[in-house]
Amino acid sequence: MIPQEFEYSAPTSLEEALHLISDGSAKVLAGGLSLIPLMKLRLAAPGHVVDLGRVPGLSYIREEGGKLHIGAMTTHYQIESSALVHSRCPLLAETAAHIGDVQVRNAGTIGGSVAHADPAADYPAALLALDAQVRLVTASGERTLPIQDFLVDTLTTALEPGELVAEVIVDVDVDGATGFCYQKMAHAASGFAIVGAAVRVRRSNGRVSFSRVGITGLAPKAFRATGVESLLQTPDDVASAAGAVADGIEANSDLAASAEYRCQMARVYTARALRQALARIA
Amino acid sequence: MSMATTVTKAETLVGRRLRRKEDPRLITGTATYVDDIQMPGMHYAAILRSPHAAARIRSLNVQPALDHPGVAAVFTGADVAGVGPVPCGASLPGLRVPAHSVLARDRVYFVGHPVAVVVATDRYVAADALDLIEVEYQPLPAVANPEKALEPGAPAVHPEWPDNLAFTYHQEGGEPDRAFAEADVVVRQRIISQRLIPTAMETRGVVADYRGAEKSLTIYSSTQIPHLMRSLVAQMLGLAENRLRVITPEVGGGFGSKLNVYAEEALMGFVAMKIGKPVKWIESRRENFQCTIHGRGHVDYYEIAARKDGAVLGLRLKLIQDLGAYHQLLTPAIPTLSVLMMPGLYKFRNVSADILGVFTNCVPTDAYRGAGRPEATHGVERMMDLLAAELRMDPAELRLLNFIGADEFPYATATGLSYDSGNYAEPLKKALDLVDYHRLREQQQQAKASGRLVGIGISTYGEICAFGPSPATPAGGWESATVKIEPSGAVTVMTGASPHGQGEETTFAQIAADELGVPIEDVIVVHGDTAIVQYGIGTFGSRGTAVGGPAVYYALQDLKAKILKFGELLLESSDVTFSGGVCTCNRTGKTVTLAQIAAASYRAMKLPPNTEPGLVATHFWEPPNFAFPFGAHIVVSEVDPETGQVEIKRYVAVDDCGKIINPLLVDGQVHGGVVQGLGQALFEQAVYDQDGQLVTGELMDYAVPKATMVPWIESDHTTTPSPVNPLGVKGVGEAGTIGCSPAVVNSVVDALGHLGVRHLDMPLTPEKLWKLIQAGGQA
Amino acid sequence: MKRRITLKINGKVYSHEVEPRMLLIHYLREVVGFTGPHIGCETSICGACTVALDEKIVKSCTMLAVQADGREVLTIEGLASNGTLHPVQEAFWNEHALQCGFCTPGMIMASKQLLERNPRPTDEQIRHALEGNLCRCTGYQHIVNAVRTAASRMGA
Amino acid sequence: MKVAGEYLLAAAPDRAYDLLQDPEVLARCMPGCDHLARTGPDEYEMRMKMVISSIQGLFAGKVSIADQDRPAGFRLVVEGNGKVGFMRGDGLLTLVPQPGGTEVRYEGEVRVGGMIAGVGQRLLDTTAKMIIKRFFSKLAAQVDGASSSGAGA
Repeated sequence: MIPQEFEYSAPTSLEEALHLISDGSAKVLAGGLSLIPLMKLRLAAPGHVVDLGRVPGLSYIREEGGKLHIGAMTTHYQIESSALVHSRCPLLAETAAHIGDVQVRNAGTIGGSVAHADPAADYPAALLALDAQVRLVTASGERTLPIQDFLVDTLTTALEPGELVAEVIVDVDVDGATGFCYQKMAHAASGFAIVGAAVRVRRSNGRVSFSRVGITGLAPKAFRATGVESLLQTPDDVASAAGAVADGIEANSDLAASAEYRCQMARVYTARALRQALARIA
Repeated sequence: MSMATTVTKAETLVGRRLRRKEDPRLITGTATYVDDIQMPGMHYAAILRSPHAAARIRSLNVQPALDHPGVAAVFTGADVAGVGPVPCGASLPGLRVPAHSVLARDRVYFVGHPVAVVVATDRYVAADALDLIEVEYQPLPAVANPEKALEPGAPAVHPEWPDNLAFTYHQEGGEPDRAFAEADVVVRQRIISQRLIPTAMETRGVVADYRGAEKSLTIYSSTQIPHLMRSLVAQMLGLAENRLRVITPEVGGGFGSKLNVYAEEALMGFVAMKIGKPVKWIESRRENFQCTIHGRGHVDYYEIAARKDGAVLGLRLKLIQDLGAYHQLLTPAIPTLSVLMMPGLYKFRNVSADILGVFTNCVPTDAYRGAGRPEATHGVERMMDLLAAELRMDPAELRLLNFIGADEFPYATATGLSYDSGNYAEPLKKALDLVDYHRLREQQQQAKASGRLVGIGISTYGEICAFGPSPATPAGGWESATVKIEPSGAVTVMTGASPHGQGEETTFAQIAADELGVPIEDVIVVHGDTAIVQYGIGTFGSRGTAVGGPAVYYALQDLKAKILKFGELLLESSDVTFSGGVCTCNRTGKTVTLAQIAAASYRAMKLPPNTEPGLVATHFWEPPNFAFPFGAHIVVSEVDPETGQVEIKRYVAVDDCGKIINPLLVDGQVHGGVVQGLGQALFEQAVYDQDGQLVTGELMDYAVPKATMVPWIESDHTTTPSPVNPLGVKGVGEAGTIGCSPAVVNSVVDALGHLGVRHLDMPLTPEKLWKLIQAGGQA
Repeated sequence: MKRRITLKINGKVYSHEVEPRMLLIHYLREVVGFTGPHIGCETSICGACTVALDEKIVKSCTMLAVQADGREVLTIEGLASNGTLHPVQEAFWNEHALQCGFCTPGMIMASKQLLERNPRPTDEQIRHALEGNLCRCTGYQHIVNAVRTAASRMGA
Repeated sequence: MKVAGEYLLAAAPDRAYDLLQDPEVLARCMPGCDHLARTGPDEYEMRMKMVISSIQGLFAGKVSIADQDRPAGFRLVVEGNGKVGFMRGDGLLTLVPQPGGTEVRYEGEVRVGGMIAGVGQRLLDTTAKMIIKRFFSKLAAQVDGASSSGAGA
């Protein structure tokens, strides 16, 4: 299992990287955990690989303007173990800790993960629940897209040729008043989410004053379950609200889980995540 | 040397929890597996494999690959016409044996069927060139399911046998028809033991090195059977057996999947002889899943006849074995082992079994950990639970009622075996005590009352192992050992059993060190090289220690007799004892050490009468019978009613494998075995789609248990020595696997019994259980 | 086109021209000769190829050698110092945490990483930390024992 | 793998039927199709470069149409062969007039083999659905771009 030959570039600045990918023919290598297995199986055979590993300034976690900014080359482990993420955005830390295994988290990056847009990846669920935005850059400019617009379909994003994921920006929950939880049913072999539910909730006067529910694994792309959010008026609504998570969804089906089962697991895991999130509110 | 030290018997090593002698090289990364071998001028081979389950090869153009820089040669089916067929070592009356060429000729029969081999200067070039070969296939209808293959009009796997039947086999004991006629109760069930992928962590690999001037070929192969491989591959290649040397370097797991001779071993030998350079082929994981044998693949129809007091009377089995497209070394023999062991530990005096061996367009099945016995145990243990449910008896009581009595050994079974020794109630009682069974049942009732799905599953198993007496084993069932004491007194044991992780370098050293009274550090155990080791059968069927061990023991006895003769000579006495590594004259107390004796034996200034110089002894030990370990496993499981996920709350295994040489290693075998059984019970399944595509083609889809997926295993033992060998050992390599799957399934059926569930087929995937729970809820 | 890479592996500097497509595992095993890390799958599941890159374990079959240029690699061969086994190696030996040994180098590297990050792990944390390493022989129980033992020894 | 669904085209059944059998239209709408040529009545040879994220496969194959029942429906068979595997889609297309145009219902089976079957199990279903969706959205765009009359209002 050996990749085909390719031309390799390891730019040492963002400008150089953007220039190298500007004609849209090169494939960007971040952590490599999505791309390299495909190349080994020869399902992917890019002629030119541009490795972002040596581009400085793409790996950071910082708080700015009430948001957390996370550089595209920040690894899952950095996110999982960051004190800043734990205190400001614990949902993201919890989600990162569920990805793959230790080795994968050490090498895999948030930018690589979102750009690959695997329908069963963990991050998108959390990013949807965190009202995340994805900042994209090209040689000539940049744009910022909400995560739900960035994710288009199975393995398909809004990335245009020549464009790169520069950073992911997420909301922060500074006061401990936001409950959070990521729960997933993992595929026994691959560890990918059969379904995963990432939620954030706040309470006020016995009512749920704020909720965000991001779901992965269920549909061709991760999505925000706004139906659940609107049904969740009080903590007692968890079961009925979670019951709506698959409404109108054309669910995925594979050997591990039929569409029907996936829908039901989405309901179960959404309810469990919501219950735990509510219980966690300080 | 003082008398006191010379007469003190050394502390025995047998029975102690010793850490292994083989580990230092393995924990430092310095062991040599096949892929670690590098040779000057070595070439690499890559194999083109069929993407179709059944197709005619319309055309094959290898020229573009040959033209690729760095490619030394490309061979196809036409080139290997002179290489003999991949051997089937099993014989059954009327067995149909398809011609099994090392490369496909004009037709392919399963996904992964080798079509061509590319040989290049490095593995990267070989992979590139492989993509350049042009093959035009004409796809043909395929059949991947053995029951579908038996239906009229099903696609014929081999056109010459349109019924897809490789063989039928009938075995009967007692009067089954009468037993069923007289029974108060008959319980029937269709039980599936699904196809499994053995998944040794090291895939297969071969390095072949041919020296033309000497006409000698060396094959390095990751195999469990180096000597058998030498004999069979020499035949395939038309080589004199003494011109072929097979070396088994470190082997990264086998579980039966390397108890075979595959196309690639002969193919690489052929390639090395053609190109005059060493060549290496390392199987990819994808190839391993597609082309290395699978295990199980049964559809069993069981019937059990009993009296209403619970006494079992008879057992009937119709066994449909999915053989795959070809016979590998033992393929057709595996289901016959299921038949032999179908009565389990019970007094079934009347049995009848029919096997239908069925061709499918899949990779062949063959021996996988347990090989036939897990299927049999799963069947009879499920049937006992079904009978218990039918009679509203406690499953433990039903078993205790029907066990063969401890006073009935040796026990002649209705399938023609003679069980060597046993006390079957003892491990079950011990396991019941360990879980505090009666309290556990009460707790279960409480849990169920509160809506929790808690189940208790019992399995008791008997295993045929220590393969085996030669008349019952295709290539001979003996094992050999040579023990050599060097002039310095250092001891080398050479065993024909070629272990691959079981730890016989340690257990055999324990035996040798005890017998000779030398420190274990002075003993090394050598195996896996046909040029060094006399001959051997190999390690499989839980025979390494149980057959290889006695061979070592008897070689040591021969050697001790010779040592004593030299002792008598040197001590000039006829009243000499050899103990603790020294010969002592019982009259004078004078001593002579083993090293002194060894030196004298080689120096040979003076020899005892009728005695050759040197201290070497070889023993080929023929076991008089199999050994039959047994045990009881109890599982407490809980099913999540919302998701169908099974959690194993407790796993208790009480195994009786006879005398234990190294309890640490036995525990390791039990744990590993149990987890493989658990893999079958809960997670693993090789899935072919209707067209014969293997859709669980990588470890991304085929779920081998991970550390987080398995429970803590509480392991204990009873000890019933085997009378068939001087060590009293039985064998434990497969026990865990055999005992496990029915215990797990019985526990889950028990958890869901109140919903009307009486049987579940493996693997118990969450969705399967969830659907049943849903249906039960509605019912 | 080949590319020169320079790495420090087990404390020594190595420099070679390699094809960009060469996988780090092949570089370590076949070019440099550290055959301790093994290849068990091609899909980044089994973990037999685990090595530490700048002190973080990675699956070297899912990384190009060129990606490791200029960085520091530790393989199982670099773990023992001056003939003294690392406590994790010693514990694997004492607790019989291996049988065929094929997964062992990766398993030891993963265990070592765990203890660096969490010196007193619970059994559950140990199992979780070893999720990226498959073992088909041991049933994991003795491995868990070994990591627990190594933890107490290293903490002592 | 079974696939089924429906798609609304803003064209009357007759026109939708024509579009669905027009080799030029099919070539434009089949994702990655860079060649489609008629080889016989209702038979076309085809070349496709399927690109999904980093994954790409070149397929050579054929498209054939059978059981023509104008304008109610027909059977469409698409076969492709490539290094990464092979596929065969066999489906029944039923055209149902609707107020907004024509509802094209499809129901069929996609079978895949080779590498994509062996390693792509987890993503096959969603990917097949995506490809069908892409086909119909391109077809819809064709209708919008080309038709002035259509099944208006």
